[in-house]
Amino acid sequence: MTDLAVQIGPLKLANPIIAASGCFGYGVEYADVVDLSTLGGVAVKGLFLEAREGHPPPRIVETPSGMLNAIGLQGIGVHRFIREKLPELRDRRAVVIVNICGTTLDEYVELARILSDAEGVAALELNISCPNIKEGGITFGCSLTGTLDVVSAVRKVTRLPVIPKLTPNVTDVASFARAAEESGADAVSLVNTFLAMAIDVETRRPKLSNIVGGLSGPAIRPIAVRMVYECRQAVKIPVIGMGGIATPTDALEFMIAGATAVQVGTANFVDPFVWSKLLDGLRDYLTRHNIGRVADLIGTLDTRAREQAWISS
Amino acid sequence: MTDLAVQIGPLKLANPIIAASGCFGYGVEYADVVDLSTLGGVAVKGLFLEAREGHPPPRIVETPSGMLNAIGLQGIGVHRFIREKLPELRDRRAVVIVNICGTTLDEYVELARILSDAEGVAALELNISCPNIKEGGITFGCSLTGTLDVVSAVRKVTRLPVIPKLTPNVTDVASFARAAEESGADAVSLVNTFLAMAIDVETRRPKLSNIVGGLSGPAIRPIAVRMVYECRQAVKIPVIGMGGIATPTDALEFMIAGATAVQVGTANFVDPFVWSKLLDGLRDYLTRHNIGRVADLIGTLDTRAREQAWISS
Amino acid sequence: MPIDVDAAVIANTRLSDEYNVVALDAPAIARDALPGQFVMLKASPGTDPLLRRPFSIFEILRDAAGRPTGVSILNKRVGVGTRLFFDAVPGATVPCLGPLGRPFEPVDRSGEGWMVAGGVGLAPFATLAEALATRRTPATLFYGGRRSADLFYVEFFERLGVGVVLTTEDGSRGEHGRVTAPLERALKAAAADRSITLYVCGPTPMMAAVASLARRYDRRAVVSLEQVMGCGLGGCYSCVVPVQTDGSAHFVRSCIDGPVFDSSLIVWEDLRH
Amino acid sequence: MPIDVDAAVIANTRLSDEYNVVALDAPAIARDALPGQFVMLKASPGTDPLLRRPFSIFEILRDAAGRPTGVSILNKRVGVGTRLFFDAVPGATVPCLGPLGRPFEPVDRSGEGWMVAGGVGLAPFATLAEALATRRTPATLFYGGRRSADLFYVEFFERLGVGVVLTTEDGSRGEHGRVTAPLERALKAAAADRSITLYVCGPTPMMAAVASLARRYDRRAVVSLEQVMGCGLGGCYSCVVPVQTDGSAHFVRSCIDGPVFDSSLIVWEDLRH
Ligand SMILES: Cc1cc2nc3c(=O)[nH]c(=O)nc-3n(C[C@H](O)[C@H](O)[C@H](O)COP(=O)(O)OP(=O)(O)OC[C@H]3O[C@@H](n4cnc5c(N)ncnc54)[C@H](O)[C@@H]3O)c2cc1C
Ligand SMILES: Cc1cc2nc3c(=O)[nH]c(=O)nc-3n(C[C@H](O)[C@H](O)[C@H](O)COP(=O)(O)OP(=O)(O)OC[C@H]3O[C@@H](n4cnc5c(N)ncnc54)[C@H](O)[C@@H]3O)c2cc1C
Ligand SMILES: Cc1cc2nc3c(=O)[nH]c(=O)nc-3n(C[C@H](O)[C@H](O)[C@H](O)COP(=O)(O)O)c2cc1C
Ligand SMILES: Cc1cc2nc3c(=O)[nH]c(=O)nc-3n(C[C@H](O)[C@H](O)[C@H](O)COP(=O)(O)O)c2cc1C
Ligand code: FES
Ligand code: FES
Repeated sequence: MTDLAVQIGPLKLANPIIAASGCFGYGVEYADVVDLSTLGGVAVKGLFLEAREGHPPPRIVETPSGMLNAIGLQGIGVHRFIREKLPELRDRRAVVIVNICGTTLDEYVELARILSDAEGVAALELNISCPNIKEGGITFGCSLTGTLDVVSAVRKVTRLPVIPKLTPNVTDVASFARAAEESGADAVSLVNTFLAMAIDVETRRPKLSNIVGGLSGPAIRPIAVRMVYECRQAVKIPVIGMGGIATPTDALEFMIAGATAVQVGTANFVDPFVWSKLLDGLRDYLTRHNIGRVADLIGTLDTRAREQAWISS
Repeated sequence: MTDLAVQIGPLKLANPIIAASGCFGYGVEYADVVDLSTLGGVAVKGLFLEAREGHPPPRIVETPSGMLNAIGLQGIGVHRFIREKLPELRDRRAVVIVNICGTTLDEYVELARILSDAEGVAALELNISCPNIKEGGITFGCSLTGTLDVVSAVRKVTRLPVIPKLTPNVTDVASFARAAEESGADAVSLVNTFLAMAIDVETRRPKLSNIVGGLSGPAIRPIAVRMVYECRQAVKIPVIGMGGIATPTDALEFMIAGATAVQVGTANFVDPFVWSKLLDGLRDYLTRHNIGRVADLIGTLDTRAREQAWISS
Repeated sequence: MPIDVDAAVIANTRLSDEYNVVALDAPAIARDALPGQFVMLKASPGTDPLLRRPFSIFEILRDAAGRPTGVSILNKRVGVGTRLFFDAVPGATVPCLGPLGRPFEPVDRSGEGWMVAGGVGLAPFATLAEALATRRTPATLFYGGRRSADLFYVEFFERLGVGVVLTTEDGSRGEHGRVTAPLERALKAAAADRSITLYVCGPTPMMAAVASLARRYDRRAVVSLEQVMGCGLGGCYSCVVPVQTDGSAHFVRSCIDGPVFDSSLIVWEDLRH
Repeated sequence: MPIDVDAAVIANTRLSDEYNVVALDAPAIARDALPGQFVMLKASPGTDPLLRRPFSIFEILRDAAGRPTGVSILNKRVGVGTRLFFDAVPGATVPCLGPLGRPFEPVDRSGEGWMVAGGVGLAPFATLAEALATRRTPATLFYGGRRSADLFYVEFFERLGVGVVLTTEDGSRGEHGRVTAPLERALKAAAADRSITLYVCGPTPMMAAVASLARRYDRRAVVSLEQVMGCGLGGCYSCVVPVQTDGSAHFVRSCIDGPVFDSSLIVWEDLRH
C-alpha cells in the first residue's frame, strides 16, 4: 500500500494534488466530474471582500504551450461565498483552501477574520501575486516588506494555516519565501503567473482587454521547478509547487525538486478528468520504485553526479 | 518598395532580423545555408578572453515549446575568433555583433579594447545575463550598479555601439534598461534566457549536467514581449527584442511592442532556413498594410480601445 | 453530466475550401446530447495548441437501428485548431468532452420556430430542426452566407419540412444581401397572434441585429453565443457575456449559463470577443 | 550543402512493436546522401515537441530506373518524437533537413569492412554495405539485438554478399550474448596482414567496448556517435563529445565534425549523453 498523505504545517492532506485557485471555479462547478473529497485540497477562486465584475473579454489568449489570462478576479465576494458555496463544499467533504486578495492590508486582515469564523475552511492562501489587478495584490508580493507586513498581520488574526502565494516576477523568489517564513507563514505556494502580453499584429492591439495578463501552463514549468528548488533550499516550511503540471511526471518533478504538495491549474481546463490520472500515476510510480510514502520523495533531487560532472569540466 | 532598414544608435541595419548569440555559432557554420549579408546582423557566440570548454553534456533538454541550455559558453576565445572567424565573416559582408562575457569588470573592458581594434566588428553586445556560468556574467546583470559599472567602463574604451543584453530574471527589467541608458549604452537587447531546470524523475537527477539552464523558445515569447514593451516606455535608446521568435508574426509582435530590431535564436535550430521566411513575411505584411518603412511600426501598439474597455468595466 | 471520450474520426467530409464535417465515434455523448449543446475538442496531442476548442454538436449520428453512434461537427477553418480539424484523418482520435451547455428549448406545435443562421452559425440548427420536426412544430430557416459555396445542408432541412429562406452577400444564391432583410419582411408580415420564437446563431453583429428586430417586432429570440472558451465547464471565467440580472448588467459564463440565452437579457452594446 | 524539404511520408512499415521504417519522398537529399550521414526530422507541426530529431539515413529509395527518389529511416520508439514517427501516416509531410554530418569512408577492396551494429545502430550500415559492395570490398556485419524480434534486414545484407554474424541477449537467434564476443574471436583469428576496418554504431557502452577491442587487436575503428542534437548544423554546441585534439581532450561538435569519428580519438571514459 502506498501512502499519499502529506503535511502542510498543521494541515494533513490525503494526497499532494490540489486544485489551483482560479482554475477550478469555486469547486462546486466540478462536483459532477470529480469527487471533490478525493483531492488533496481545493483552492477556490481568489476572493475579495466585495463582489467584482473583473475585466471585459477577451480575458484569455492561447500561447505556445501556455495561456495568458486577465480575468481581473471576477468574484462573488467573501460573504456570498460563505453563504452560497461553502456549505456545498463542506457537504462534499472538500478540503477548502480559500485564496484571498486585498487592495489594502486591512482588507487581507478583514478577510482572514471573516473566514476564520466560517465553518469548513482548511487554510488561507494569500494571493499577493496576481498580476492582473492594478492596485494591491502583487504590489505586496513584489516587495519584501509588503510580504512581511501582510503575512504578519494575517498571522495575528487567524489560527488557520497561512499560505502566502508568491509571484515569480521577482529577481530572488527565495528571499520572499524567507520573508514569509519569518513572518509566521505555515507554508508558501508558488508560482503564480508570469506577467506577459500578446499582440494582434493585424490590428496592432493587445489581445487582452487588460493589455497584460498572466502566463500559465506547461510553458512555464521549467522556471517554476527551478523556483521551487530554490525555495526548498531557503526555508524549512513546506513549499507548495505549481506551474504547468499536467501529468504525474510533472507533479513528481516538482516534489523531487522540493514541493510537499502541488497545485494544478491550466491542465484542468484541458482535461477536467486529469485528477484521477494524476493520483493513479503517483501510485504507479511509488509502486514501481517501491517507495512507501510519497512524502519520502520530497526534495530528493540527486545533484551529486552532476556536480562532479560540472567540476570535471 | 518596402524599406526594412532600422537604426541602432549609430549603426544602420539593412533589416531588423538579427541572428541571436549562441544560436548561430560564429556565423560561418551557416554560410552555406544562408547568405550572411542578407541578415540585419549576426550576433556571434558569446566570447571570453580565453578559450573555454563549457559544461559536459547533457547540455540541452527540450521542454514544452521551449528548450533549456547550459552550454557553459564553450568558445575559442577572442584572439582565435579574430584570427580564424572574423576574416571570413568580413568577406561574406556580415554585420558582426560580438557578444562578450567576462568574469570581472576588467575582462569586459579588455575584450572591448581588443575588439575595437579589430576590423569588421559592427557592435558589442555585453552579455551580462548568461544564467549558465557561476561567476560573473549574470551577477552584473542582476544588480543595477553592476550594470552601470560594466556599461560605463566599456563605454569609456570603445567607439563601437555598446548593447548590454539584459536578463529577464529580475523584478523590474525597465530599471536595468534605464541604468544602461544612463551609463551610455547605444541600445539594449533582451531577453536572455530564463533560469530554469528539468528533472528526470526516474533517476531523480537533473536533466542538465549543470543542474540549471536557460529557457528559450516560443514558450517565453509572451513574457519577453511584455518586457520589451516595458523597456520601450522606460528608455529612448533602441530596444532589440528577442525570445521565441519563429515567424514573421512573432517578429512583428516585438516591433509593435517597441523593438527596433529583433534577434532569432532557438528558431534557427528548428529551421535554419527561417531567415528568408522572416524577411519575406515582413515585406508581405508591410505591403498588405501599405506601410512604407518597417521603422514606422516600432512601438505602435494601440492600447486606447483596450484602456477604454478596462475603464468601462 | 459531461464525459470525455477519445473519439475516433469516422469521416472528414470537405464541403468547401473552408468548411468540413468531422464525424466522431462517441455513442455515450450522442445519447445525451440536446439541440444547441456543444463539445470541447482537443485538436492535437501535445501542448501546442494547448486548449480545447468548442464546437456545436451538428448532427447526431445513428446506426441502421437508429441507435446514436456519435456526433459530427461543422468546422470552419479560421485558425490553428480549426485547420487541424479541417485536415483530420479518419482513424485519428480526438479527445471529445461533452455534452456541454444549456440547450435550446424547442417550442411545441402551438407555436413556430424560426431559425436564423449566419455562416457556420448553421451548426446548432440541424439537431434543433429535428427536435421541432418530431414535435411537428412549423419551422423556418433563414440562412445567410457570403456566397452560394458557403451554404450547406439545405436539402437536409427541406427534407425535415423546414421552410428555407436563403441569402448570399454576393447574390450567387437566394436573395442578394443579408439574412436580416427577408427576416424583417417576414416579421412584418406575420399576424400578431402567431407565437413565433426566433433561434439565432451567427456572427455577433448579425445576432445583435436580429435581437433588435425581435425587440422591434416584439418576438422572443434566443441566441447561441460564441465566446472564446478556455474550459467549457465554468472553471476559467474566460467566456463571460454581459447579461441583465436583477436590474444591472453582470458578466455571466456563457459555457454553463449559456451558450443559449434569451436575447433580451444580453447587453449587446457591451458584447464582444 | 544541406537542404530542407517538406517530405511526404510514402510508407510506414512496422517491423515490431518498437521498430518501424518510414519512407520519405526527398529526391534532392537522396541524390547527395553518403553512407553514415543523417537527416534532422520535425516530428509534428507546432512547437511541442519543438526540436527536430536526428536519424541516420537508412536506405536510399530509387525508382525503376534507379534514380534516387527519397530516403528511409529505421525508427526505434523511445520517446515523444520517435513515437510520432512510429505512428506516421502516409501522406503526412515531415520537414526533412539533410544530408548532414561527416560520412563513413568505405575502404576499397584492398581491405575489409567489418560493420558492428547494436540494435537501432544498424541504421547507417545499409548504405555503407551498398558502398562496400560496389567497391567489391569484402564485408562482414556483426549485429546484436536483445531478441530475435529485434533483428531486421538480415537478408538485405546477405543479398549484398555481406557475411552476417548475429547475436541476441536472450539467445533466441544467432549466438547467445553480446556482439562483442564473436567479434573478439574474429579479431583474434584474423591474420595480421589483413587490413580490417571496423565500422561501429550502437549504444555508447557497446561502442566503447568495440573501441577497446580495436585498440587491443590494433585495428582501425570508426564509430558513429549518437548524442542529443539540437540543430545538426553546428549552431548550438549541444552535441559535443570529448575528442583528443593536439594532445589534450576538447569538446567537439559531433553533428559537423562527426557523427563519424576515429574511435582512437574519442575519450571514452568522459563520453556520455
Ligand atoms: C459554444 C460554441 C460553439 C461553437 N461552434 C462552432 C462550430 O460548430 N463550428 C465552428 O467552426 N466553430 C464553432 N465555434 C467557434 C470555434 O470554437 C472557433 O472558431 C475556434 O475555437 C477557433 O480556434 P482556432 O484554433 O482555429 O482559432 P485560433 O487560432 O485560436 O484563433 C484564430 C481566430 O479565431 C478567433 N476565435 C477564437 N476562438 C473563437 C470562438 N470561440 N469563436 C469565434 N472565433 C474565435 C480568434 O479570435 C482568432 O481571431 C464555436 C464556439 C463556441 C463558443
Ligand atoms: C546522428 C544520429 C543518428 C541517429 N539515428 C537514429 C536512427 O537511425 N534511428 C533511431 O531510431 N534513432 C536514431 N538516433 C537517436 C534519435 O535521434 C533519438 O532516439 C531521438 O532523438 C529521441 O527522440 P524522442 O523524442 O523519441 O525522445 P525524447 O522524448 O526526446 O527522449 C526520450 C529518451 O530518448 C533519449 N534521447 C534523446 N535524444 C537522443 C539521441 N540523440 N540518442 C539517443 N537517445 C536519445 C532521451 O535522453 C530520453 O531518455 C540518432 C541520433 C543521432 C545523434
Ligand atoms: C484563468 C486563471 C485564473 C487564475 N486565478 C487565480 C486566482 O484567482 N488566484 C491565484 O492565486 N491564482 C490564480 N491563477 C494562477 C493559478 O492558480 C496558478 O498559480 C498558475 O496558473 C500556474 O499554474 P498552472 O500552470 O497549473 O495553471 C489563475 C490562473 C488562471 C489560468
Ligand atoms: C543554445 C543557446 C546558447 C546561447 N548562448 C548565448 C550566448 O553565448 N550569449 C548570449 O548573450 N545569449 C545566448 N543565448 C540566448 C539567446 O541569444 C537568446 O537571448 C535566447 O535564446 C532567447 O531567444 P530565442 O527564444 O529566440 O532563442 C543562447 C541561447 C541558446 C538556446
Ligand atoms: S469557458 Fe471556462 S468558464 Fe466558460
Ligand atoms: S547539434 Fe547543434 S551544434 Fe551539434
